[in-house]
Amino acid sequence: MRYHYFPGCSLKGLGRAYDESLRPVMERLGVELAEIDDWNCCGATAYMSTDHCNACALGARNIAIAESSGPGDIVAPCNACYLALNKTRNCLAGDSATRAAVQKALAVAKLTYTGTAAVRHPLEVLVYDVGINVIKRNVVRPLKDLKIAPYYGCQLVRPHCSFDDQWNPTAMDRILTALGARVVDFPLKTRCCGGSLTGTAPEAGLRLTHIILGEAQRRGADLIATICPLCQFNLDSYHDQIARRWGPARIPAVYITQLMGMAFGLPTEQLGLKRNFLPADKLLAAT
Amino acid sequence: MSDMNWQPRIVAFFCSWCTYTAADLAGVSRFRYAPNVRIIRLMCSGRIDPQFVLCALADGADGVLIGGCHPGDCHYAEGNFKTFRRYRMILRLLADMGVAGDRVRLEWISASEGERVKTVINEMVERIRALGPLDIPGRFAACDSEILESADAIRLPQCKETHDVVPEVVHG
Amino acid sequence: MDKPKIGFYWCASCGGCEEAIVDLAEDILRITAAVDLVFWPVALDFKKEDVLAMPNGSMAAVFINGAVRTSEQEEMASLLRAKSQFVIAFGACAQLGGIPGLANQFSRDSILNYVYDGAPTVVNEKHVRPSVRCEDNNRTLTLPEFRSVVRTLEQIVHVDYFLPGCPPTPRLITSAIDALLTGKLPPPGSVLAPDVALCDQCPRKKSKPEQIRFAAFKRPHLTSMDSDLCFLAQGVVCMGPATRGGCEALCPAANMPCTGCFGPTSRVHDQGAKMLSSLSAAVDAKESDQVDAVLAGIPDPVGTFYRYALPASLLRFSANIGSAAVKETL
Amino acid sequence: MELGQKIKCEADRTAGFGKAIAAMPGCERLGSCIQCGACSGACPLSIYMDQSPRQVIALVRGDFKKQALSCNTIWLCSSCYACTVQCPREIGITDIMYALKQCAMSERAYPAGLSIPILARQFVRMVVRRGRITETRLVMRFFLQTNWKAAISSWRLGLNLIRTRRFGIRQQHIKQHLELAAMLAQAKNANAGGSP
Amino acid sequence: MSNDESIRTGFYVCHCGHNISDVVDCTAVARYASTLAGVMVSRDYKYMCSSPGQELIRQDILEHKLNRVVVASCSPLLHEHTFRNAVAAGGLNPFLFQMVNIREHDAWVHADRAAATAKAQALVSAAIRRVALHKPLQATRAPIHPDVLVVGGGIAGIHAALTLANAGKKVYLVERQPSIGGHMAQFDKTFPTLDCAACILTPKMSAVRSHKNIVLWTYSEVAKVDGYVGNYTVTVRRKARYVDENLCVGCQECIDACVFKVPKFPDPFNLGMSMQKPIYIPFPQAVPQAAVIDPDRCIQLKTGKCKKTCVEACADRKAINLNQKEQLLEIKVGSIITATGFKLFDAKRLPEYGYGRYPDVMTTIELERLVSSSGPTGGELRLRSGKPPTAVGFILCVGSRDMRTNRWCSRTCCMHSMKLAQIVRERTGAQVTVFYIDIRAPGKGYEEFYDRSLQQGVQFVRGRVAEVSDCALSPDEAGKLVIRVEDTLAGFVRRVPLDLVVLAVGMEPQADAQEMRRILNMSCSAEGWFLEKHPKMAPVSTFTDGVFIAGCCQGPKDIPDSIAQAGAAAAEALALIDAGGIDQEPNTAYIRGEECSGCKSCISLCPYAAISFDAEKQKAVINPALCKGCGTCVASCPSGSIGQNLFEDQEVFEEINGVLDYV
Ligand SMILES: Cc1cc2nc3c(=O)[nH]c(=O)nc-3n(C[C@H](O)[C@H](O)[C@H](O)COP(=O)(O)OP(=O)(O)OC[C@H]3O[C@@H](n4cnc5c(N)ncnc54)[C@H](O)[C@@H]3O)c2cc1C
Ligand SMILES: Cc1cc2nc3c(=O)[nH]c(=O)nc-3n(C[C@H](O)[C@H](O)[C@H](O)COP(=O)(O)OP(=O)(O)OC[C@H]3O[C@@H](n4cnc5c(N)ncnc54)[C@H](O)[C@@H]3O)c2cc1C
Ligand code: SF4
Ligand code: SF4
Ligand code: SF4
Ligand code: SF4
Ligand code: SF4
Ligand code: SF4
Ligand code: SF4
Ligand code: SF4
Repeated sequence: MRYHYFPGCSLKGLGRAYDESLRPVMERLGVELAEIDDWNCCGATAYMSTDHCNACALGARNIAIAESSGPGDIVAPCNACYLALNKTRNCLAGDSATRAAVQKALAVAKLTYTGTAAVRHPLEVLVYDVGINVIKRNVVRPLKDLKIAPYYGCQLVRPHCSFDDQWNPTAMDRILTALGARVVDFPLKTRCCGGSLTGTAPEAGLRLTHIILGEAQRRGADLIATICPLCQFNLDSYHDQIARRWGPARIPAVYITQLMGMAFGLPTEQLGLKRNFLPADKLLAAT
Repeated sequence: MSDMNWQPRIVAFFCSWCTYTAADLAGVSRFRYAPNVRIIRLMCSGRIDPQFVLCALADGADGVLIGGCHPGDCHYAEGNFKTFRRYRMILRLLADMGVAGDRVRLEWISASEGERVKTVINEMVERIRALGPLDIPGRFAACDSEILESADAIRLPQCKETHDVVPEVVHG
Repeated sequence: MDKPKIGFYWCASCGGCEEAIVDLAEDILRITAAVDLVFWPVALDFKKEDVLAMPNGSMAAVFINGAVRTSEQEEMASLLRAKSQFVIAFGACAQLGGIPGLANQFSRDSILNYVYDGAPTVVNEKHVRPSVRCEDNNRTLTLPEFRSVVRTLEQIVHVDYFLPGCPPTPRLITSAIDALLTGKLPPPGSVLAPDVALCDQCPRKKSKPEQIRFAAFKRPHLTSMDSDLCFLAQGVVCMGPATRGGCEALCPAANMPCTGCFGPTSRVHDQGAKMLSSLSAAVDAKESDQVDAVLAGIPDPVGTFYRYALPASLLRFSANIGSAAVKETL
Repeated sequence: MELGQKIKCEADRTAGFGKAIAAMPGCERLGSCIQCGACSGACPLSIYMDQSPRQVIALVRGDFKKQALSCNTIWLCSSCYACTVQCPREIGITDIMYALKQCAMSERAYPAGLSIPILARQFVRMVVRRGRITETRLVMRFFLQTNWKAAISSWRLGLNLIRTRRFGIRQQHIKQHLELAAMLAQAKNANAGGSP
Repeated sequence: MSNDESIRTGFYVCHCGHNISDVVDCTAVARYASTLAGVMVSRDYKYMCSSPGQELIRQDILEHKLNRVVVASCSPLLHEHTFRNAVAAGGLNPFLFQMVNIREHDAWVHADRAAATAKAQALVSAAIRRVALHKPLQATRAPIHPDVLVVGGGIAGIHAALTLANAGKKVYLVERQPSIGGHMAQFDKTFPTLDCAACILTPKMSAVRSHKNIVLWTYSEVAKVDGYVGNYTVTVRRKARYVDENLCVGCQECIDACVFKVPKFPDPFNLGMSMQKPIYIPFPQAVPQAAVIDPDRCIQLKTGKCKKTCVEACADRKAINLNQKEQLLEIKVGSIITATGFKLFDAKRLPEYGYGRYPDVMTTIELERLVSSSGPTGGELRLRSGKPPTAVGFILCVGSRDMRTNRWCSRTCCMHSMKLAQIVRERTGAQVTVFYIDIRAPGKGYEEFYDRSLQQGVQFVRGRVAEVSDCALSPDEAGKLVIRVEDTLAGFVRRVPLDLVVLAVGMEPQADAQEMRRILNMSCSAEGWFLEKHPKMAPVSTFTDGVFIAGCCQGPKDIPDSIAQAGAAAAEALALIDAGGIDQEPNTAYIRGEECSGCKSCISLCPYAAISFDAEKQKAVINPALCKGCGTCVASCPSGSIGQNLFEDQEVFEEINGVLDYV
């Protein structure tokens, strides 16, 4: 299985532990990730707030480069990138004016967008292309007795998600179960973590993060599993500020790929676990 | 016919029970669609004689739309299946005769699918617009201009003219 | 009183129709005794000048066989029209375009390219093509123009009667001539054959089942055919139901299905469309791919349904030819 | 107690505003809103919004441009799409928020002192210049421009980032950044009408 | 009409008030028509279907010796009969007429006046060419079988059956469930009067059972319908009940005696909130009062190894017959009333409301059973924890008015939620809040009912609930179900803690609606409701003559409307029966014997076996009584020897030429 890989800016910056753990886990499962040559920022929400056409052009450039470098779908691990690229595809499919404008812009770089490569999230690839059974077969150290709250974030399943339920996605639940963990029933699994606001409107952003941490704690989770660099950063980095405002809710947040790596018995150093503010490695090592 | 003023001409044959009724519903619902289609009502799509399709094209239609009830829903049990089989063969015949298959389209539209009438007609008009004029009468005329000088009387077998001659004249 | 003057002429034809006259056997003597044969290029040496010299309307009738493809044929047809009281389209080609009419699927260029270059037996290094005018040593040679499509006679000149068949049968020919001689003529424009489809006369008719469904179509040369059973009942395409009777089912009698040379009945505008309609409607399948699979048993719909009648059909010729012609004139 | 006029008059409306927003991509169904409030109920940020998302829809549809562009709602919207997937009329509320943001940005009509649009602007600038975002640099620059005190108060965060080696100081950039900039210039506001 | 008689056509174009003339230039159309061959009179008029409009036609026929008439107006499916009658009034054969649809197919679907006018002209040209070929025809009259089939024994079906039976007609009432009663049998009380549902329904159910003119077949379904108006042959499948309903007296001794000592299977009538045995009577007031055995649960029927204590208990009555087999019965009827009702929206489709996840989220129908004195708790309302509720919330429009699920308003849930809110308040004193988008209370006495709810202290919050969850953000929310909703009137979002959430699930077409539609040859709206012939003017008729619809199978409605429709459907059926016969469109096909070659190609194509082969003449012949005029054979005859009245080949060729007349 070979895919074009669109890591996105975060996986090269704050979220590099995601990148670090995703690659060996995927390799173990026989998934080849070929990084898209000279990819650019997906534009995220900021670009959509500024110029629709430019936002689409940013996404389209990445997709066009991938398409021109061979067949295969694109894997975008960051929820925001996943959404931005998929949104681009939907806009270009449905809106001929934007499509024409974007093609014209791409022509500047001698690129053309065909819309043949689908944009997919690692979760989808793991559950549907690799398969839960294969994941299960690779588990050598089950995450026994670890109670994990699966947190999907808001942008993965909305608004055009085709591979999972918009309200109650279960892909991550199924993987975690396969890893041997106990999945905590977590109704807030798709509630926004406030990620984009913690810097600009801390009161609002932090409150959303707090609600998620607090509820996970109330439901007895040891850990929160995430699949997005923004979510992980938010849930991991503001414990002190949150504690100051609303009382402590100290529960570590890790990437599901880190959990998979642990369960697969990959060397801990490879998984970027040291990059957590609130460390989870001891907890994981104990299982 | 100059390309500038050309507008697609489409003849539609709709069965009375499903598609014609759906077109009525589209009207009652005030769905706006392109004015290029002329609907002819038949009791069943099974009544559509392939001659009708060819006649429409030979008389200047740029496209033909056939509408019937969904499979299993035909008011007359299976008239639509018979139409469908004829349609598959007509497409092959037309391909061999240099007429692009997209010019003849068959759609199953039930009495409740008023909106579908609109979509199908609009799509059909756009498709024909993209294909450009078929203009078979024009082609006949253009082609026959080569014989004008030598012929003393030329009668062409378009059905436009043959239908009103006495039945004993063959062909047309 | 002078014997009525009669002429025969051939356009694009195989010669079979001329042969059919010869096939009249003893009857030909009876006919030649009753008429004056003033023009018959295939048998007697007549030139165009001889026709030009005749007063207009001086011939009683002229029988023209063959389809019309060249300017010379058009010219002769018009000339003969002027010189005779009745023009009779003789045989399938004159009436419907006939086998030569199948050329209407292809453009003039592609035909010439194949015949003068493409065919495997042809060597033509200079890629020479016939041209209408040719200068050579200060001499000018002219050739008739090869028209862009094949036409029926009726598409060139007004025709009074049609004698169908490929070729017409002796019985139909003699009765036509007798009718002419006795003046007992049907209404002008008539086809001189019964207006009921061939099955009516076919000896196999009784063996045709009432409930017929086609699970597959078979081709004559790839099947062994029962010599008594209706062809359609054997899954072999027989054009009999869509073809005017009058031939006395010659082909079925010789264990070959009817291929439609008598053309459609007067009630039908397009023989091929009608046969297509009847056969496809009775295909024994519902799903798209199954329907297609059965219909694939008829690999050449034009050649099957319009073997003799393409120029007389509603579409007349391939739209690809039309588009070229349109481009030329616009 | 200070009294302010609450009643709105015709002069407070900007004719054609609602229509123009509805013409922007994703906003087509704006007119179908039945004011049910599901969007506001679903919105995790409605606790801080001065107008609920439903009210924003009503303001836009009613051509109250000034009120729609100056509320904090559109900036607090975190693009979580919770509203969009719940709207019984399939209205692209998130896209409408985007459209309003674009409009407010191009007319600089956002509330004074609101830092979110500033971050968006810097984000865009960095993408145009470099093709990629280096988060730490973006945030530092943002704090310097808006609230340098905040930058200082975030020192712990910074230290933690350095400790966990996530503090990327090296600016990322793509090879074809000039080409990208040309592309973006070409596509700028090329879609229907630009901003209303 | 003989060839030598010259064609004299009268042409009329209708403005339809402004409906047509706003888009189509009617005067231009009339002017154009006057230039066409054979047209003697050409007029435009405001309302052609009005009496003066029809009179115009009659007058002109007499005055101008017209022998053909063409009217360009609305759809022929609507007014063809009107104008044919007007033509006949002028002394002309009514089929020497052709109608042009320039309203539904032109004015109403186009905006460009020039294009719409050109289209109208082309259509008119087609009709004028075509009508010249029309021949005088005679409609045939088919007799009507006086018996009626009613499908579905809910309140609508019951009422229709009783109305017809009281008028002396024989009625077959076919109900799928073991008892009639439909949804109404599950209710405690009914709005707006709050009278007891059982009290008003049970007498009607008994009347059905005892009526001499009604044949009641419960536990049965319609398997097949053949024929046409006045003359339907229906096959009914009677499932095996394993108890002879004529011998069973409803004593329930078998149930007590069943080897299953305690009931252990979920009881569908109580939506699984109580249990039943393999042998059961669906509910206390069931009609017929006879036991049923569920073959999937009965040990004898599953394994053949039961002591059959039920049979013993039934003793000499010998009502239990474990060898009973499914039966197929064939009946003849002249008309059919479909009253198959609705099904409820599955609340699990909206996971945000937590139905199926949180035990104290329930639907209104479940609440109906819980507050009913014959229900699983004897009418006592308790939470799953056993405690009485103190704060109850109703969420309205669940699945309704929502593009993602059902677009329509379910019409009764506002009202029945208020009904249940009042009952809950009365019984428990709990605080009750109704979360609504709009309160729809448009019936007689309904607004008053709304007012009564308000007076009783039911709270109303206008806002569509976004979410029900058990995530507590504050101590007072702990252990509660919390609703997030914008109070749209107050203008802010609220979190409301409740201990019982009731979902007012909307109505949906029955799961097998498409299948029923096929069997009965009806149409469905895009949503799946059976389609009425005209939404206003023919609300209980369908496009198939002799098939009528009543109750919720046509769309959501309450009991008063269901009964009104049932009465209307019964009246339509009666009108049909009492007319004694029905005129049939003379659009049959016929074979011109002298032209037919006897090739038999047509015979197998006829769906009604109307074509046979005359062995003596060696030609095919069509039996006009069997031909329904589809025209399939006409299109197929390879020698063009079949004609079809009203749709002759030449008529269609003319039409094709005409519509291609681009002016
Ligand atoms: C919770 C709730 C409370 C309500 N409260 C009230 C109220 O208080 N007052 C009021 O006026 N209205 C009320 N209504 C509305 C009321 O239920 C309907 O108006 C009424 O039941 C419609 O009757 P019906 O006969 O059309 O359909 P149904 O009651 O659904 O009956 C249809 C019958 O047809 C049978 N059937 C279905 N398919 C077939 C088939 N293929 N063959 C044979 N039989 C078949 C079914 O088994 C059923 O018995 C309420 C609705 C709900 C959901
Ligand atoms: C402005 C308006 C617009 C509407 N638009 C629509 C619409 O678009 N669609 C829709 O479905 N509905 C519409 N309606 C509702 C519609 O008008 C009614 O449903 C319908 O007219 C009711 O018909 P009716 O026969 O019961 O009563 P009416 O139309 O009131 O007819 C009653 C007749 O009885 C006569 N009459 C009264 N008393 C006596 C007497 N003692 N003796 C003899 N004759 C008597 C009256 O003169 C009258 O002719 C509209 C209503 C209004 C007010
Ligand atoms: S189909 Fe052919 S073989 Fe059969 S009866 Fe007709 S002519 Fe004869
Ligand atoms: S059987 Fe058919 S093909 Fe043969 S001679 Fe007769 S008409 Fe011609
Ligand atoms: S959810 Fe949709 S319909 Fe309801 S108020 Fe919001 S935008 Fe309007
Ligand atoms: S997308 Fe914006 S408005 Fe919608 S729910 Fe999320 S934050 Fe609120
Ligand atoms: S046969 Fe046995 S299981 Fe079945 S109903 Fe009778 S006693 Fe009960
Ligand atoms: S009746 Fe009331 S609750 Fe039911 S769908 Fe209509 S508005 Fe909603
Ligand atoms: S028209 Fe239809 S129903 Fe009538 S005979 Fe022909 S095939 Fe049969
Ligand atoms: S298809 Fe035509 S010719 Fe053949 S049997 Fe039928 S009516 Fe006669």
